[in-house]
Amino acid sequence: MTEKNMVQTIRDTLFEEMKRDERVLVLGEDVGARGGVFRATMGFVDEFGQDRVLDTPLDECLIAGISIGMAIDGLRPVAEMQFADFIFPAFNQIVQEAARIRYRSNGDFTVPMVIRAPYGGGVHGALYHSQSIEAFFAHVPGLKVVAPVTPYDAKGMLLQAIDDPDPVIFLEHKKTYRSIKGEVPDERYTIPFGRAEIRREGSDVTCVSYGLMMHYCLEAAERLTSEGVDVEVIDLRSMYPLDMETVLSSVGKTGKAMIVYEDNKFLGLGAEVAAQIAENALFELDGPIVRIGGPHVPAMPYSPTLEHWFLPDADRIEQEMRKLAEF
Amino acid sequence: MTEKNMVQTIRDTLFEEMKRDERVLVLGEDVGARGGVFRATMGFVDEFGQDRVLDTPLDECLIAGISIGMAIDGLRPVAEMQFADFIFPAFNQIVQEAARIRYRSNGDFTVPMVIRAPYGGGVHGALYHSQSIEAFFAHVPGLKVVAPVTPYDAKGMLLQAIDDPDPVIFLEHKKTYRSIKGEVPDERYTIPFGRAEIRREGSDVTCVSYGLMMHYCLEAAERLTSEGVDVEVIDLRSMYPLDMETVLSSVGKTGKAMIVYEDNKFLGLGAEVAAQIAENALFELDGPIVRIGGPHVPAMPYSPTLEHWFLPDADRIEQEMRKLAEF
Amino acid sequence: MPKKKDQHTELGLKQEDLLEMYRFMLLGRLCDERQWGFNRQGKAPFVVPVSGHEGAQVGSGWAFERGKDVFCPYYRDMALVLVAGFSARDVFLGLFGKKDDPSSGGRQMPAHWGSAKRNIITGSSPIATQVLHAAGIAYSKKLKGEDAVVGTWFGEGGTSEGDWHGAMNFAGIHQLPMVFICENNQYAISVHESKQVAGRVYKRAEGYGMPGVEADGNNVLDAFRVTKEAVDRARSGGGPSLIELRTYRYYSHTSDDDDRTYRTREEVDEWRAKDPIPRFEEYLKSVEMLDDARIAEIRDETQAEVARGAQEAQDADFPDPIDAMKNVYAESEVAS
Amino acid sequence: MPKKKDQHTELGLKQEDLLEMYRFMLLGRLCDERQWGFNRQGKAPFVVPVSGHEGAQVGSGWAFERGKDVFCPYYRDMALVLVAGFSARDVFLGLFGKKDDPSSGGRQMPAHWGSAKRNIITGSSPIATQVLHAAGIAYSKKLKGEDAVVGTWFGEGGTSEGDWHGAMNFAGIHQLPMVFICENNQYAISVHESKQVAGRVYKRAEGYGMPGVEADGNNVLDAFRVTKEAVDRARSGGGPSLIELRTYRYYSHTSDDDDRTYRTREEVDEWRAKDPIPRFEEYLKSVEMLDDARIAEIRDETQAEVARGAQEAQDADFPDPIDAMKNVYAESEVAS
Ligand SMILES: Cc1ncc(C[n+]2csc(CCOP(=O)(O)OP(=O)(O)O)c2C)c(N)n1
Ligand SMILES: Cc1ncc(C[n+]2csc(CCOP(=O)(O)OP(=O)(O)O)c2C)c(N)n1
Ligand SMILES: [Mg+2]
Ligand SMILES: [Mg+2]
Repeated sequence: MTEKNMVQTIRDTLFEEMKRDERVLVLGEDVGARGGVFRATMGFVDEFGQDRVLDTPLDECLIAGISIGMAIDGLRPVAEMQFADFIFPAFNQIVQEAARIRYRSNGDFTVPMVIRAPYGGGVHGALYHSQSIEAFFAHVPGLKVVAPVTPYDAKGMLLQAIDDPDPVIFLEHKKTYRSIKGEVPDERYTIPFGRAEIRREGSDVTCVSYGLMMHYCLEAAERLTSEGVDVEVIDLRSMYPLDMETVLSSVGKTGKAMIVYEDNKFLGLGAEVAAQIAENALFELDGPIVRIGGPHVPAMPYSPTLEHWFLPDADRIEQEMRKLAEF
Repeated sequence: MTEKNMVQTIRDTLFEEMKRDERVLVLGEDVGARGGVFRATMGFVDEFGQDRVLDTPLDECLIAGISIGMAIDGLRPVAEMQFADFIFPAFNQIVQEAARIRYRSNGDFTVPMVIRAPYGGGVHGALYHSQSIEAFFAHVPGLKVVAPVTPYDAKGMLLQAIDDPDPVIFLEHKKTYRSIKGEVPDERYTIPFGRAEIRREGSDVTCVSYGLMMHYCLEAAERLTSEGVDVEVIDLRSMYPLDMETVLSSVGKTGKAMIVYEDNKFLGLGAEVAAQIAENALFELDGPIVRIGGPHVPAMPYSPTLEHWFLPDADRIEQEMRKLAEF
Repeated sequence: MPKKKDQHTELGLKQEDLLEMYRFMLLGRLCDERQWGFNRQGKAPFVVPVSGHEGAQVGSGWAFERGKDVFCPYYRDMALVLVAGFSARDVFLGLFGKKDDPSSGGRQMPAHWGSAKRNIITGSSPIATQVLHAAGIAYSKKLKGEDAVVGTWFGEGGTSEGDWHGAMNFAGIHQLPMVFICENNQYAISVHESKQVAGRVYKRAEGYGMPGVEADGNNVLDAFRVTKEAVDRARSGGGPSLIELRTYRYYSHTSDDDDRTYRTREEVDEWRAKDPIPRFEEYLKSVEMLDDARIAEIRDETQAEVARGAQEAQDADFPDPIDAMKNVYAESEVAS
Repeated sequence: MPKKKDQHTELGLKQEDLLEMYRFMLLGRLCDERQWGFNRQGKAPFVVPVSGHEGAQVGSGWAFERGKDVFCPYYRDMALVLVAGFSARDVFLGLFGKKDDPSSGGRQMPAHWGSAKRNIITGSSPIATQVLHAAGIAYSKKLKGEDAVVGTWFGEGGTSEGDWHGAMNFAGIHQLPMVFICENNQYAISVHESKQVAGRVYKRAEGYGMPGVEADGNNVLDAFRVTKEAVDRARSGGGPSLIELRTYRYYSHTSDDDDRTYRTREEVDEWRAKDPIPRFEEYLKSVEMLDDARIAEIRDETQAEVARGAQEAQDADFPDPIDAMKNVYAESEVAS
């Protein structure tokens, strides 16, 4: 066991895995000498050399496209999109190629690749360094999309992603990189996808979340204990596959459901969670299904006053929790 | 009034508008001499010349990117994506640029452009000529996404899209191009976005749909009259802005809601509709919210046996309507 | 007994090579004609023709080592995948979307080639995506120290996509063992080369730090020669090359197209006169490897092979609908 | 009284031009130094430096006609947008994300330039998207018969994106009135040109059917000369050009970067010795337009201008949070 923050955990996990498995290589913009703009590959090039720590040209379409070729040829590429906001030039290669190659070849070809993408707001990143992208990819059959928010999960799920025989979009919330710390076992372990984690047991309200917001939800839930409001907080961890079993059994217990996410509300992941609750647990509910999401504006503005306005925080979550509990 | 099919209506509407407004031009692959692979710009190049009927290189990123520049400079580009499935190389220009330019410039720049995209399945198009793409774009603040399914709507909404000061994704279901006919007024008229249309009044079940599936829903609803089941069928017409008022008041009347769409179910548009019903009308429901969507596979396969398996049809919709009515 | 005007000996091609190359060109042409027949009969809703490209495809394909090298073709490449190991039967299984279609088990449209055991990488409809896959595979081969060469084929329209630019750039930077082969038939569906490509395709090579050359794609030996040089250079560590093979497609783009809206019959006839198959026959006669009698025999044999393959494919089973759920993921999980 | 070694007269530049160009270069440099000061004080979380690029930007920018021509810059182009009409105050309003930031009203990060009335097209973070907007605007100008020329600026890293390829191709096909200007500082954050660009940037021009030329970006008059030729050619219907200006950035990529991980101090010092500002001062002295006394005066005036602009920007208001809802759509509708 060692205490680490998120980005250190990701770095160490990748480093160990590249030592363990020759097929693994990292590629992306500035992953080499620079060690990645968030330092996730710091020192890699000295240890593994330029060929396995590949500084690519500034072309995300290329990064995804060559990763597919490498994966088809038996390597295990772990590609970094410098910021999730810059994944869109690669959208065609990811959605039309990586996601569909197993299916379209009837299993003759597979694409075991990982795309790491630092995402999310609250870091003065403005419109193009703050975005949430999970909804775009969770909608695409053939892809898996995960977003661990504890160092323990980050290690186990990153190794799972590398082991996974299919393409995985691995989302890392930038604001958790240094702010979230935790104990990480030193030995290798994996965490299967599609299993949500109950971070806090509660009987009054089920609060489903993931990413940075999950931590805010925990904070809000803690505050409410003093008022005798007992909230169950579920960390989805994986957007696809989605663990609705855990969500539905919790809702069966509490009868109240809220979903909190940072992405804009409309057709964000919370829509699918709410829809599945409404399909499968409608008559166990004794309150409306509440969604807290980002406003319908194109990502958060730069100016401190505007950015603060944009991002849901623990106060707002707390109010909504209270309202729903009292409903 | 003239009776026309969908694609003829779109062609005539564009033709008239280009005559009326010099600023309007069409661009895309094969829109010139070939008149578009679906003949939507047949004869245009002879009337308006190569400069306003622009055959572009095979690069959707370019098509979207130059359209943005043209729109900024005062033109009214109507870009054609030859198939919706091929819009993804343009994803970055549409989502990061077109959608965000008004916002990021605080209104100093605007992008009045239309992207036409023939989409949808049932045409032996297999994985890459059958896709539904509305969910990707409806999720993006700054964009509008519409999908008319009657010739009357096609004309009024296409003119609305061209008049609209913001970028509009205009979806045309390929299977309706020649199969759906209707009366179209000869004079110019527009249909404001964000207003759903009740295609069939009913008291037992609210069936929300759009695109080709909407026609299947009407067919299924008609069949059920013999059994005394009375289904209200709502054609959303516009995915964003979304007319939940009409949906919610209908649900208030029937107490039963189902959403039918061709796109894969998970995080498809139906998820948002279901979520908003669950948020706002939960206690008016006396049945679960039912979603019928495509299976979680990467678009429909080519082989006739597989394609038929994939696409929801009137039979399956009828069964689900009956089940829900009887609930 | 090589006669005068012998070009093939200096290219290292023996009689067997030439005759096999001829057979493959013929097989491609006859499969194409047969599939159009099925289309007219309403038995094949969608057809992608190869006719006209056989010289470019067989000539360039023959320069690679089957079993070792990697093929990243595009939909036009029927004659190429025949060289790479597809049979006529395989082609028709794909045409009809049958269960045993080696490319996709009937999931993809016809002409979306792929076969792991033949080193033909699965292709899709979105244009030019395969050139980046080819670059990634070439990087992998180099990293592993294997001496395989990767070939990727595309039309001149394919050069417009960003994927092509990225692959050319990456291959040039890392001097990858690969060959970019452009089958330039001057049209992307209806769009003429002059509205598609600023400048010339082969001239773009220099800007990416690699040699670029053009050749007559309707002369199978020219196509072989320039490709062989590039493949040898790539295999010996000399890096990538770009080859532009000038050619022409005789039919419409696909069975959904009508080329009369954008090509004059005169232009088509002009190029029909440069048909790569008769031209190769002339050559084979000039070096006395073939005469008209032998040509007739070979045509009959090949025709029979096509008929057999087509019949077997027609008789083959369609996929079981329930199989449509398979191979979405390794564990074939489905959304709850 | 132009003296020996006079390069500017033949370029059609008068004394006023040279002194204004000099002022703009100095203004860019001093704004940059001031913003770093704010960053160190914790008053500006994010800074994008221009230092080193002033010669390339002012030289190329000066070749365009303000009020008529169109600028599609990228984030590095502070000195360029000063030429195009931004004031020091405007720059600092953007730095602090204030309400009156002309580019975005405080919505975008600093250095995301834009201003309709100055013909500076709004820019974003995603690299190279603006070159396609520039091509679309150039097409529009040509269609309307206006004789405006469109300039677009980008780093050598920007040439790797598909957007750049598409814009070059389209501009070449339609011979658009535009100029592509690459500020090649040899690094894209940490990635050296050798891993970014196969071959050479300016050499790619031929493959797109347009002239390409390189020049010393740290010599403002060279930068002006090659750009002016291209702008004149574009305006007179001669089509597009690609210009590669070799230069160097003196600071880290941004305030979030640390260039010591990837650049030696020796290399930085080597380029510091080629600083475009002292070099231009030398020239202006050689033609007796400046002497050290006058230089000191101009520096003081410019320093004062920067201080004034910075102060006014600091005192300015932040946007009202509720304004964050505005300008999503024309009608500013919001999801229900
Ligand atoms: C990304 C994308 N855009 C558009 C299409 C539609 N399309 C299919 S083939 C084709 C023309 C390709 O021409 P070329 O590359 O020259 O190859 P050729 O058919 O001439 O052999 C087009 C536009 C597509 N398949 N993919
Ligand atoms: C699409 C995209 N990918 C990655 C980035 C992150 N990024 C910002 S600047 C930059 C380097 C740009 O280098 P260059 O184009 O040479 O311009 P320079 O900064 O050297 O002036 C990178 C990789 C981005 N902004 N957009
Ligand atoms: Mg072609
Ligand atoms: Mg640079």
